[in-house]
Amino acid sequence: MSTATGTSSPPGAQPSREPARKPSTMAQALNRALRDALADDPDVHVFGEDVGTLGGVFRVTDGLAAEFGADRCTDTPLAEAGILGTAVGMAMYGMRPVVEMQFDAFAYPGFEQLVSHISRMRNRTRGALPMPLTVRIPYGGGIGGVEHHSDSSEAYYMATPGLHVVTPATVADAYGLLRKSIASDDPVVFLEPKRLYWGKDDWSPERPAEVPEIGRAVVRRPGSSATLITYGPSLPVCMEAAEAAARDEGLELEVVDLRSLVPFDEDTVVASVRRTGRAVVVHESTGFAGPGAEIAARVTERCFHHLEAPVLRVAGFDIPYPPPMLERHHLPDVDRVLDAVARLQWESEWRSGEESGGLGSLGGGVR
Amino acid sequence: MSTATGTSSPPGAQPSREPARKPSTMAQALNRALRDALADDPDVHVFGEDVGTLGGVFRVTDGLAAEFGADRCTDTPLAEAGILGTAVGMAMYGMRPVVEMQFDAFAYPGFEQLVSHISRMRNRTRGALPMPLTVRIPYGGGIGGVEHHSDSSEAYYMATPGLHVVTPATVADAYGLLRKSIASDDPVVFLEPKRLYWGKDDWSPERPAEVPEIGRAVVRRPGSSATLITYGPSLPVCMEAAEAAARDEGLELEVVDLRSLVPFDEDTVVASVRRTGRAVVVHESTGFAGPGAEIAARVTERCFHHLEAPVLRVAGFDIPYPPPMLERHHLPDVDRVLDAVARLQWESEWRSGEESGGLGSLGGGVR
Amino acid sequence: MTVLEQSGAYHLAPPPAWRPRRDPAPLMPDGEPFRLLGTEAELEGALLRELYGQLVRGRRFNEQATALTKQGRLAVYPSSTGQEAAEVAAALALREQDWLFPSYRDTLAAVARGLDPVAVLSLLRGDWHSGYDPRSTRVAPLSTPLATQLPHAVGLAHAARLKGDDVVALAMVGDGGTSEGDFHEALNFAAVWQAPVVFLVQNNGFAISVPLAKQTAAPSLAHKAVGYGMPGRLVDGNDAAAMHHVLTDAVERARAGEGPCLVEAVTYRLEAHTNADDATRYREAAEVESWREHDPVALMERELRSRGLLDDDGVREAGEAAERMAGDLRERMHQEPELAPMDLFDHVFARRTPQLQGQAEQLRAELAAAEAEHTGTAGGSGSTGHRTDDQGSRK
Amino acid sequence: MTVLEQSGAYHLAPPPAWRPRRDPAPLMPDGEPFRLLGTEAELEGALLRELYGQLVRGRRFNEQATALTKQGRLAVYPSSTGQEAAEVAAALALREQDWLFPSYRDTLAAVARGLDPVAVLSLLRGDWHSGYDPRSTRVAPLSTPLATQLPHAVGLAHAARLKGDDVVALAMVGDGGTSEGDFHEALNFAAVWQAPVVFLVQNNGFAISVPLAKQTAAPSLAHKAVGYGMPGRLVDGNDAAAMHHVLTDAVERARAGEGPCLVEAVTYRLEAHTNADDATRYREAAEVESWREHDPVALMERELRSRGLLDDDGVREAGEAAERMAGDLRERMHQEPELAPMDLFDHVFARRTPQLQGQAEQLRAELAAAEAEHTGTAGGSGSTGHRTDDQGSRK
Ligand SMILES: Cc1ncc(C[n+]2csc(CCOP(=O)(O)OP(=O)(O)O)c2C)c(N)n1
Ligand SMILES: Cc1ncc(C[n+]2csc(CCOP(=O)(O)OP(=O)(O)O)c2C)c(N)n1
Ligand SMILES: [Mg+2]
Ligand SMILES: [Mg+2]
Repeated sequence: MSTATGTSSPPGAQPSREPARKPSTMAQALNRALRDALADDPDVHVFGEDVGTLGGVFRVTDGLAAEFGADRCTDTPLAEAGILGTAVGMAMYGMRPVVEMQFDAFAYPGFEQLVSHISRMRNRTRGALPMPLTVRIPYGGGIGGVEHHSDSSEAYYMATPGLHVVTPATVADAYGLLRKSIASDDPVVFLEPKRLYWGKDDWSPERPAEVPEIGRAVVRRPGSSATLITYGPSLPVCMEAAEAAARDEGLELEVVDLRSLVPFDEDTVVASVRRTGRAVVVHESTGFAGPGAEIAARVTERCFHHLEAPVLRVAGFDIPYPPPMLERHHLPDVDRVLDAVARLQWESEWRSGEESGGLGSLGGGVR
Repeated sequence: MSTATGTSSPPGAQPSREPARKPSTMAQALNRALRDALADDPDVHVFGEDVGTLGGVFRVTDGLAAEFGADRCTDTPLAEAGILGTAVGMAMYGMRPVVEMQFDAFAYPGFEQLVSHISRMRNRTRGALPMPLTVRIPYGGGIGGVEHHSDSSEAYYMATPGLHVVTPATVADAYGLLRKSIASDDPVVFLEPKRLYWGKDDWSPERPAEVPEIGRAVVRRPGSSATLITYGPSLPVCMEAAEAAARDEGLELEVVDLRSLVPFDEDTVVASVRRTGRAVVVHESTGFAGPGAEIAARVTERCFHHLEAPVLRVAGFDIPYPPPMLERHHLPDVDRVLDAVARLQWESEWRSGEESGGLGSLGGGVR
Repeated sequence: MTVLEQSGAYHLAPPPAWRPRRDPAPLMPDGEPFRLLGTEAELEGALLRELYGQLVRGRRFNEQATALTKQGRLAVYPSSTGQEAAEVAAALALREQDWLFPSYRDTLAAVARGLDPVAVLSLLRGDWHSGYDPRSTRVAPLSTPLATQLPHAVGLAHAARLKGDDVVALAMVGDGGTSEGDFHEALNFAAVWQAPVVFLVQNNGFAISVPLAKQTAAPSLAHKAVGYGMPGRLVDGNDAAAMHHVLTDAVERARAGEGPCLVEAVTYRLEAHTNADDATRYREAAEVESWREHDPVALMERELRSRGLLDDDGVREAGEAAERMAGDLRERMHQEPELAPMDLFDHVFARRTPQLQGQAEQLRAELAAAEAEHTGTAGGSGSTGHRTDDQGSRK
Repeated sequence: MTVLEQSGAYHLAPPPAWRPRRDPAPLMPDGEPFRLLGTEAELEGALLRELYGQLVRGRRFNEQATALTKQGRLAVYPSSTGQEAAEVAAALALREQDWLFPSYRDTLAAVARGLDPVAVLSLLRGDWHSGYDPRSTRVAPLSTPLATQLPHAVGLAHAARLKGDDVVALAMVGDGGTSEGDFHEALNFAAVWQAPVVFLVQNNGFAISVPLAKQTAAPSLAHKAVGYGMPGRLVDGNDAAAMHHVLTDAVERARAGEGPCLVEAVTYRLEAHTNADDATRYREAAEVESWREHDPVALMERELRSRGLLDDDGVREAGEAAERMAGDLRERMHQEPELAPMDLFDHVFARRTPQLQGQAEQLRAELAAAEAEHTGTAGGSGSTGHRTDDQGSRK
């Protein structure tokens, strides 16, 4: 059963024993969250490119303009800085804008508004002008998108103080986290994993699951051998890898879904890694200076004395996102996760003063 | 003597025994590098806001328009995306543009051009359209600048595959690295530490020191106790901390100046940390998802079996850059570096299976 | 019918039935900047006198603020000397419920609107990024990244309209700022939404060192309005009466639901870009001198005198009032501002994250230790370790 | 005298000596889109016939490419059906040394310029981001981020001018793209630098689902030119002769050093935004139908027939030639493209960094292991560990 405390079923998990729910896609759950937010709070306004009449290119805003009118769900001119900049002004007047960037890479024209204003306006005015706005950004690859349609841009937002960075991996979380994000008095960059948009899960729009406050990770699968730390589009990969490891290797991998990259739920992650002693961070974003860098560094700092092996990272290569026909070579998959797990130095305990580094032989292969 | 192999004297180091050289500022060395590049290669073009008649707000382009004419050193309209976008077109035609963003935060309007085109054009065209352009960005704080004038934005550029990210810390490197950057057939984000612009060093414009290819770190001070990994504006802080540690604590800290964040000189850093067994990364940029995250994660992965303590980070707080009167509270200084060094678990060797983490008590204080 | 439903925007129809579109003629600016001073126009004496008083105050304010940079009391000051007419008119054209969106150069507009000068100067003094409450004063923070405040003004005005509130936003930008993409996007959104916004461009001839001819090839900056489908107005920016007339007109037009407007004030920056700039590097003294003859304060004084509305006593009184304001400002700015380092952590988010909480504790401990050392007591609890004397004093 | 030295840009002078500025009148577009077909204008028969052949080919190309999406041979195709006149005219207006800067919709312009259609379709097929050499073809990569290619065109044209080369750049953008900041900045740079660039806006009525009335309130998109100080021209985009005339004129004007120009082609997107779009959600069939009567191919056929320059045989011949092109394209697109996964690492930088070298080795080892498993041989050297059967096959 999907509950607020984090046992909502990930894609591919066992069906619950609750009264039957209609299967629903993540896109539908997001749509419902927007609808409920618009209905609950007259200050919520949805706008962006094609979000009105069309209902968005992913249909996440489908029907909202019809139900709430063009003043509450508005097609804008084609200008991302303009969208974010006007959202700032609306937030200054006490509204709660929810804007859509059509694709990850098309949020870049608005980068200055995001970094120089949205993230700083509250701080600049000592709290007088909070920015209760949500920037929805479909992100990541795996959908055969041509160039500029598959970026994982979360590292940029994580490195910007003043932004919350949230990303759901399940249908239930999509609803719950988007509601919390819209309700938040701080700006949230809400990253929607494109390739999970159509993933179905049992979920009831009549009794949508709540989630805890933003900033809480969840253990999606308990385990004692090692911890997989992941989020968004890579959760299904990690769940599958954990199944495979249990089946083929007898390893019990614990899978932590971060749900929010900022705030970062250090407690949940650290508790898991201290228990298992080994960890792999898995994400689609490029590895170098990517989200996994912070996670690995932070976890290592907090868990150093518990680690049997260095925290490893499985990430996209350090390259521009590949064209559709080559993207499968780039995306972290079950094999790469299991390869990394295999490199967690199961055979030998660490020995102080050992002469050559265990990973030295991998040379540049370390990602 | 400042040589190509990395013994160029950092600010505050001993004067060399070479024939006397005139003291020169970093701004002057950068100016000289631009002048020599313009003189050597007719395809080099310098442009940006106020770089012509005025010579730049930091006078780095002083005299260039007078010497090379307004077609080689050009004042542009006030539009950073336009500057970067036209630079792309000039590079497509075989030129070698060197553009200036007036301050760190004023590069953000051009973020899309940088990320979606400059970093990817070579890859997009399988090498047919390389982007031999240099984007000069004065960065960092410590100069009493009002909001938006003191950002450390290197994390954004590091996380963008296809960009080189270079930053000098000495007068000699300022010249040498800028020449190499302009000569590079790849796009370089050249980050100039504002607060070192006026730092003087013995340096001869008549015989400017060469540097090795971009991507080579340098050991600025040898030591055996622990390694300080740093770059740009934080190098002087680390040198001072190393002096203090030697004087007061009898610790010999090795100081590595990265000089380029991309490519990252793993070999030099890893060799140092394997030797010393302890490391602190020091930079001004915010800590969370900052440059130090990648450095700490990577070094840990490669040096895990040599580490006596986790790699620590001393960084700016995870806040928007403070106003002038408060910036001293934000910037990493000698004390904070020495505090981190003191936390490198000198007292105890690591014991396998130890129950509670040595850093657990620091809680959220880990940065 | 929604407030977004447009009149005026052109609908595409298939050729050959090309539908008549919005007529561009009424959008076009006049060939010459609009002027009132020195003309036969009927002008309200009380208004002229009020403008004069504000101009004199404004000039004195600019001088005082520049002096404060020399005394180390301001980190930097971008003076609007020579542009006081535009600054003052912008403030006076608004009603109480309206919003002003100033750029970093428009301290004076905020002060003329009645804000506490010390609070307005926070950004430039360096004690915080912004020193007043934008909600209660209806003045947005002085904006440093050029043109970025323009879409904010559009969004705010649009939000107010959606809520049915009677609010107009007036947004200020420089000639250089018109080259930024944000200028374009803001004007376009405003026109499509018919938002009640007035855009005021102060064309003061330069963007730092870059003269207008390197910034644009347009007939005038006001001509840009046509491409958005809003009227463009060209005004003598040193003629406070003309500025007040045109801006008031534009504001009331916007209030009446007739949409946005672009006003170009042709003026001149008499001082350097900021106290840190050296304007002799890029312009001739003769050019500056020629503009001094068109000084907005002097123009108004001449007008009032010629209309018999001002005599030497009046001039002296205005000067004395300005002097009192300046003296008061000087005195208050010489007091050290109260600094609260823990503020650094308190406004990043509504609540500190655990990470920020840890960092705040670290700074608090450092400050306590420094304090303890300073006062000679033994290291305070929470000392974070090694601290040499001279280093300690740096915190 | 530098090439940057301007004529035309207005210099600020102190009021009251307001200097005459650039006259806006010649910059203003006409009230109606310019047309040639169906008028009495003298037209060159050979040109009309060439345009007709290209239009027929172009229409067939669009149909074939759309069919290829249904067969899974293209990841996506944004068709220019209905816009062929503008596409073809853009290609034909250029001389060999000139550069074309197409957007993602302008595959056809590149093909009409003579590029290999298979190479041009790389982006949309998905085997690489761009499939031709821009330097040798003088066609920039199809640009996906809207309006971002416009400053590239300005920079390239400016660079060529600085080098003394005779090169004009023609840059294409949609009506939606005109709202982006990059559009504004590009046009402004071009006008200030007097760069030899022609900006062609294809106003096809929609930006995906958003109609022009929600995009702009301007009298026309061509009116935006005035605000940059360049001429704006409004053309019937479905009239290939008019398009060719106006574009050739603009290109030659730019070549002669008279600066940039903005051309708005009023046209209509007859198909959905791409094959993945459902246009019935946002527009009426009747509107589409009304535009079919103004179809660029049919218009040209009618003109040629009425001028006695085309008969049924000519129509059939043109159709057959187009059919051969389509058949050839279909056949070649049904061959699997050669994929080179290691290309992923080879063009990020001039030389692989050590980190990329390591990653390339990792992928090579994975591919070798997958290959070994696939061919039934024992795991190849360099196997990276655990690999289950079905997982291995996914690489
Ligand atoms: C986005 C951005 N780019 C660059 C700057 C640096 N800068 C500050 S003021 C200025 C010139 C502005 O000129 P203008 O818009 O004419 O205003 P003025 O200073 O004349 O009032 C520049 C380039 C900035 N503040 N923001
Ligand atoms: C910067 C940017 N934002 C958003 C998009 C997504 N997008 C692709 S095409 C399109 C509509 C473009 O409309 P228009 O410019 O009129 O060109 P058309 O498709 O009609 O040819 C949008 C919004 C994009 N490609 N780039
Ligand atoms: Mg100016
Ligand atoms: Mg369109």
